[in-house]
Amino acid sequence: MDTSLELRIHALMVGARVLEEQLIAMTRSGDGYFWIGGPGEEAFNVPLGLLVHKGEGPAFDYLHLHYRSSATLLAMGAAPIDTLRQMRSVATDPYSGGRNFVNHYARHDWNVVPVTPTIEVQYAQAIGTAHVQRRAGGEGITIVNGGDAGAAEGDFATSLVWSSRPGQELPILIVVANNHYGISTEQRTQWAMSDIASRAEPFGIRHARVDGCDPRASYAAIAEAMAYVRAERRPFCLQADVSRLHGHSSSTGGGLVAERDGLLEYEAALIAEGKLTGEQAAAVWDERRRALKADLETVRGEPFPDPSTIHAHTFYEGEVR
Amino acid sequence: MDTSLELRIHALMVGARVLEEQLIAMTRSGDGYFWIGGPGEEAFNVPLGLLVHKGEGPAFDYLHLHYRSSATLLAMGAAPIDTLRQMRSVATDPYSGGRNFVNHYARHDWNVVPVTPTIEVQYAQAIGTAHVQRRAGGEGITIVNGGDAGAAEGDFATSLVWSSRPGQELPILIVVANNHYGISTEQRTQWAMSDIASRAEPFGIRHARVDGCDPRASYAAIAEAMAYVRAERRPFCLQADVSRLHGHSSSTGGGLVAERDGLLEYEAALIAEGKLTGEQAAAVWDERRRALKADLETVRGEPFPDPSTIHAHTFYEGEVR
Amino acid sequence: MATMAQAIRLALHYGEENLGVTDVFGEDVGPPLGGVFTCTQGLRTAWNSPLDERGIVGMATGIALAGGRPVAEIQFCDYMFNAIDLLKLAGNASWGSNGAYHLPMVVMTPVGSGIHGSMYHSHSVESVLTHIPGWKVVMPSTPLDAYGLMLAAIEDPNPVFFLPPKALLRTKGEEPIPGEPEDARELHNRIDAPLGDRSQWKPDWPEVGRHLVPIGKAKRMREGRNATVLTYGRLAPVCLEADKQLRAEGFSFDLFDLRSLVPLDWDAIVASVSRTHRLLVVNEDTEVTNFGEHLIRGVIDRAFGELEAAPVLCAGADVPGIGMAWSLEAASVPQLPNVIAAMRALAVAPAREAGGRGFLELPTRLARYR
Amino acid sequence: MATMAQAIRLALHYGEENLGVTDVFGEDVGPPLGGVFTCTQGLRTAWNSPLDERGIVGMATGIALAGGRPVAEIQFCDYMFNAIDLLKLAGNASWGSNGAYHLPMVVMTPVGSGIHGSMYHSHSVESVLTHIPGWKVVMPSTPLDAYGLMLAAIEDPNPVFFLPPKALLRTKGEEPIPGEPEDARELHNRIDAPLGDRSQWKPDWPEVGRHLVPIGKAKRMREGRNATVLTYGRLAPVCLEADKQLRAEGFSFDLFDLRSLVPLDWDAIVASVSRTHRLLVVNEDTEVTNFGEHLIRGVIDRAFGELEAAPVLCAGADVPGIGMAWSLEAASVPQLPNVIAAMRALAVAPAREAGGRGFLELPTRLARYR
Ligand SMILES: Cc1ncc(C[n+]2csc(CCOP(=O)(O)OP(=O)(O)O)c2C)c(N)n1
Ligand SMILES: Cc1ncc(C[n+]2csc(CCOP(=O)(O)OP(=O)(O)O)c2C)c(N)n1
Ligand SMILES: [Mg+2]
Ligand SMILES: [Mg+2]
Repeated sequence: MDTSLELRIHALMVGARVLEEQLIAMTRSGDGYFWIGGPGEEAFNVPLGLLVHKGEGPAFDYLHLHYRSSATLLAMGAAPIDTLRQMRSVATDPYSGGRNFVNHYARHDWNVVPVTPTIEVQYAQAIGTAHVQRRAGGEGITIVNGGDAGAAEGDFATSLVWSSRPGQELPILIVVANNHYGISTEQRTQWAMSDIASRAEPFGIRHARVDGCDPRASYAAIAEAMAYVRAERRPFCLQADVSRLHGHSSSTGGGLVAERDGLLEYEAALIAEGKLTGEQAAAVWDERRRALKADLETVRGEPFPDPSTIHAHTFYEGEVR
Repeated sequence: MDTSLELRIHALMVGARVLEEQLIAMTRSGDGYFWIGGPGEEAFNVPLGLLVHKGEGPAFDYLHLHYRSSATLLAMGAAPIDTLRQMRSVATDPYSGGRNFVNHYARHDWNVVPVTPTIEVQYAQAIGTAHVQRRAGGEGITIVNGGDAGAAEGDFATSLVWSSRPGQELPILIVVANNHYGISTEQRTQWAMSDIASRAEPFGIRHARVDGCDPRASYAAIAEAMAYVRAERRPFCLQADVSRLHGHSSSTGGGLVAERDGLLEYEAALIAEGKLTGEQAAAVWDERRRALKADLETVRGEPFPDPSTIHAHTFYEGEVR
Repeated sequence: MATMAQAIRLALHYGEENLGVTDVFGEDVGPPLGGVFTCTQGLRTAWNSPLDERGIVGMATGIALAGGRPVAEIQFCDYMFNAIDLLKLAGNASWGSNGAYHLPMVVMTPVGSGIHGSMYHSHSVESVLTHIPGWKVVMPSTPLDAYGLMLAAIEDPNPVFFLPPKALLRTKGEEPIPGEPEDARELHNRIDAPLGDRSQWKPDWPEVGRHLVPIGKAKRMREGRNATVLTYGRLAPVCLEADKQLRAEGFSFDLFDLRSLVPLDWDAIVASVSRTHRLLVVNEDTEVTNFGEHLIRGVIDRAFGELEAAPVLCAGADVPGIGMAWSLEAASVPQLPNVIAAMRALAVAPAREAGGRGFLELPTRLARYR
Repeated sequence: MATMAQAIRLALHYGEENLGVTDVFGEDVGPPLGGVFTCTQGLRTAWNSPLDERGIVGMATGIALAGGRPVAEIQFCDYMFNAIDLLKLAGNASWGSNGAYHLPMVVMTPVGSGIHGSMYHSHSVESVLTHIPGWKVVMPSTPLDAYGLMLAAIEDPNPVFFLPPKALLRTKGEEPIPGEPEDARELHNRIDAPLGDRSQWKPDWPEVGRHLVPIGKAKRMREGRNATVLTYGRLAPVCLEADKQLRAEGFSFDLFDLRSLVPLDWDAIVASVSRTHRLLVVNEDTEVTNFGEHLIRGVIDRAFGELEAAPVLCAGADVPGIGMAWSLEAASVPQLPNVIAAMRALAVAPAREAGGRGFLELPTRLARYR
């Protein structure tokens, strides 16, 4: 991995972290009610976003993400201000028009399908986009991401069963972001295994586990898994062990918790390796923080949704695609 | 296994087969509308029924059966005439009072919980009786049985997840009766693996596969699995490869299909081993057929449910247990 | 004449060839069976899924998200209750993304009683499904309507439930599908899969034509004056027969097969009630929080002043299942005698007396008609 | 005074100690959290389940089948839609086995809007749940009723849905629970889990007493003459406030908190409508196939002649979700001004004119009250 990519990953991780911190601050300043997001997953989610084949339609990758995927969106090029808009529920929120929770993305031009408010259902939906891609051929794949606890829902098994049907194998990368908790419930109290991806084994689905707090290891693991899925048109199941740095959500306080911080580790490593100075790193943080502050001011000036639009799009009103 | 047990198994298998044939005939004689049942599963289901610790309450075994379990019920001592009653939907049907399909058993005094009309849900319910038994201690276990195709529902995974929680392992025998079909759909077109019980492996759940057309092998495998579950208070997953001798149900005709017949194989073996003569075997069949004919005459004289009872038991009317 | 199952098959064939249908799938939908009701025999894009309704609904959603046009079958509507969340999510994809996504998908699932389906296999689902916003809901009662509603459902950019009544799938209609061979035997020979080995079989499709039944338009089956009767599905032909028998007694009814439950044809309904001043709703779902109660409330909202007798719901008994024994099934879902009794009772109910509170309190519970 | 969350906790404690409750479980129900709404903190039998609602309902069913007495929590009612089949099966265990089995189980799940739950986390579920035969359905609007209904639910031999409104879980009541300490701080110190490390914490339970609210009895919150108002849950206190404000204008309402949706207290409802001759139903579920429509139909069945104006439903807009922005939430579920407007409009609607068809067609759609 060359240094420019390493620095780009660092900057994106910082941008994602700062964005999440801003969102949490907004729950306290009355700029939003509820926060849920991905601080602690940047080391995995940024590489994921960078490796996506971004575009519209089956030739590009479909993303079935979860509510901790902000870093993936930013790495794909999303504007942070749009996440602030969703947080404040203003009409300009491009993902849901102020209708959905923050970090619940939906972008048609990038194949980011609506992040679902219910846990794990994306694993049952992802087989559908992958099915279209299997038939289309090419290199487009489907990526589905969710948490460890949620894999207890039957939908995780559904993704394994349907993606490994003999002769009908699906080009799908099935990710489990294992932060070892579902809200307050520890994984080790509910799961017989520590590597949930190993559930793919009896299905003959290749699987791996990666340190999701290490962006370089994550980049390599994702690249390898994706290469396999793109070329072989077969499923791959990848567990990333990640952190949940601000706890579950604003409902559980949103304060910082004592877990590994992949971003700080990575930054320290880059500095130790001489690829970044302490000042340069600080500048990256500052710049992002400043930019976001300005963004927030912009967003504060934007209107809330007009109540008279309440019925809009109940049925599709756009052009039929 | 001593010869008397072998002969008992034979007689029970014949009784179950003859019962199922009678049920199929009843769809043609206007004595019932719909048949579904277990011809081809006797070699597994009779040993299962014989090995059950039969009784009421958590000290005894709970049975979450499927609609092919007639032989298990007969082996436990059920009267064949009661199945004819359910087939004809008469008011005397002790399992559902003429309300449910044939072979949908429910017997409180034997811990046979209601057979569900939907596939696989019993796997999600069985964890509950097993949970009570885990807490109760003793030797009572839960047995859940269903088909191969149905294991694609998330409920199969639910049974694996919930029965292997660290420190909360459940005394449950999870059976998959693999007849290689779901209605018309071949297992090999939908499943990456031929041994569905191997899905238990990543959960650290012991598992095995047995020739469910061989009653002696089945008896041994069930006995071993049960001994483990009873003593260790841990789950065990067992796949039995069985036949579906009259196809899926009366909806697909109910005619005999060309598959292995474990009963005929077993009978031939017993004769070859000198444990049974051809005449003795024929007599067993005759006796069962004759008895069933008489039973059918009795049932034909019994009344259909009174329509005025339609609301009865919507809410519980009995004594609170 | 085609049966309803054949009509659906022809519609799906038309959809594959002309409307961009990419996938017709579900349990036993592909070869060799072609559906437990034969609705999908011989279709080019039909395939068998795993036995997993959540996977089926999820797969359909994903296909539609990726620009495909799926028709997913849930083998019996009774198996859909483990996937209501996924259906709700499909229904809110457009609204929730503020219009960024839309899901042109059809979920086809046979509904209702009348085939000895017993306790659990006899559900009506319209009360649950009409309560899921973002979905359209259609239910045919004739083969031609099945054909036309399926074409309309496929063309619709929204998710649509297509709900053929189980009990009518094998019945023939009175109007031909455009392009259907005149001889029913010929149709049978050309498009019904043979018994026995089917591995070499291919259907010989007739050239069927474009015929859409617009979603949202009710069909007035009979014109009459004693009351407006709203029904759909299995009970549409039952109500027709009841009307026929009651005409012999001098009554007549303005009889509607709604066909489309979401959206509703309120114009037609209100116009009729404003003429007959009486309303009967006939369906077979259980009576508590029943879609027919929505119809009654909708009429009250729009035309309460027009009602000269209490509007009546004739629906299924509020019991947890349909008994297997025919004596029980007949006692829990409306049958012809119940419908006749309800129609007659409404027709003869005295109009409310001037100035008083003298409305006849009509017994609307099914049990009371027995 | 206890909050509703504390009241539920006290009831579950009473249930564990006196009514044979064996398991209180669900996602995050056990230590350390004791429920996302704190309803299950410190309970002896509380435990954390995997994140699997089908497993939770199945587990509860199995426990009840084996003679246990479970209270299962679905964390938000919004997560229950993947398990409707299992709920239906629980509801038909007694009927389907002709009385051999019965399932004494409680499913507790917080319902409704009002906590900024956004698109999917704000569901009302009574329209779906009242349509599942074999279940009783209760919904408290005060802590004391929550206590008494939970005790009754636990004692009931049937499956019971216990549906506390999300928005009311943190509110206090006006009537104490028998045995509750007088000082709210004392109660807090004794039974609320501390912040921070809880591993050594044990609650110091007060000696609470037996207080049952019989299932099937509505509570008349206010007596009045202009109309009968039926409501429940989050909107009960809203209706109370509306009544209070309208009394200043000279109106008064016969206001009922139904508390029990299945079975219904028809006697009380019909008696009231026979006195006021007008009916308003207020709830927040979406308006198509809404449980309130069942209430209206039920009154029509029993007392149509008593109605001197069209019965009115004030309910949630028929949209696929509740908008996150408050401007949207307020536009899709009834708020105090909508309720006041509906009550006033009904009170002033002219009685139908003698002999004519002059009923006022009341606008009942929420949108029209804005
Ligand atoms: C079907 C469903 N059940 C429960 C919830 C409530 N809930 C939201 S997040 C969460 C925990 C998820 O844990 P995990 O899958 O490990 O993901 P994480 O939040 O840890 O990233 C729960 C229980 C939900 N949103 N949907
Ligand atoms: C939830 C549900 N889906 C579908 C069905 C319809 N159905 C009944 S049996 C069956 C096939 C079951 O196959 P398998 O699980 O292998 O059991 P088998 O019948 O082969 O013993 C199907 C699809 C059902 N009853 N329930
Ligand atoms: Mg987690
Ligand atoms: Mg099978």
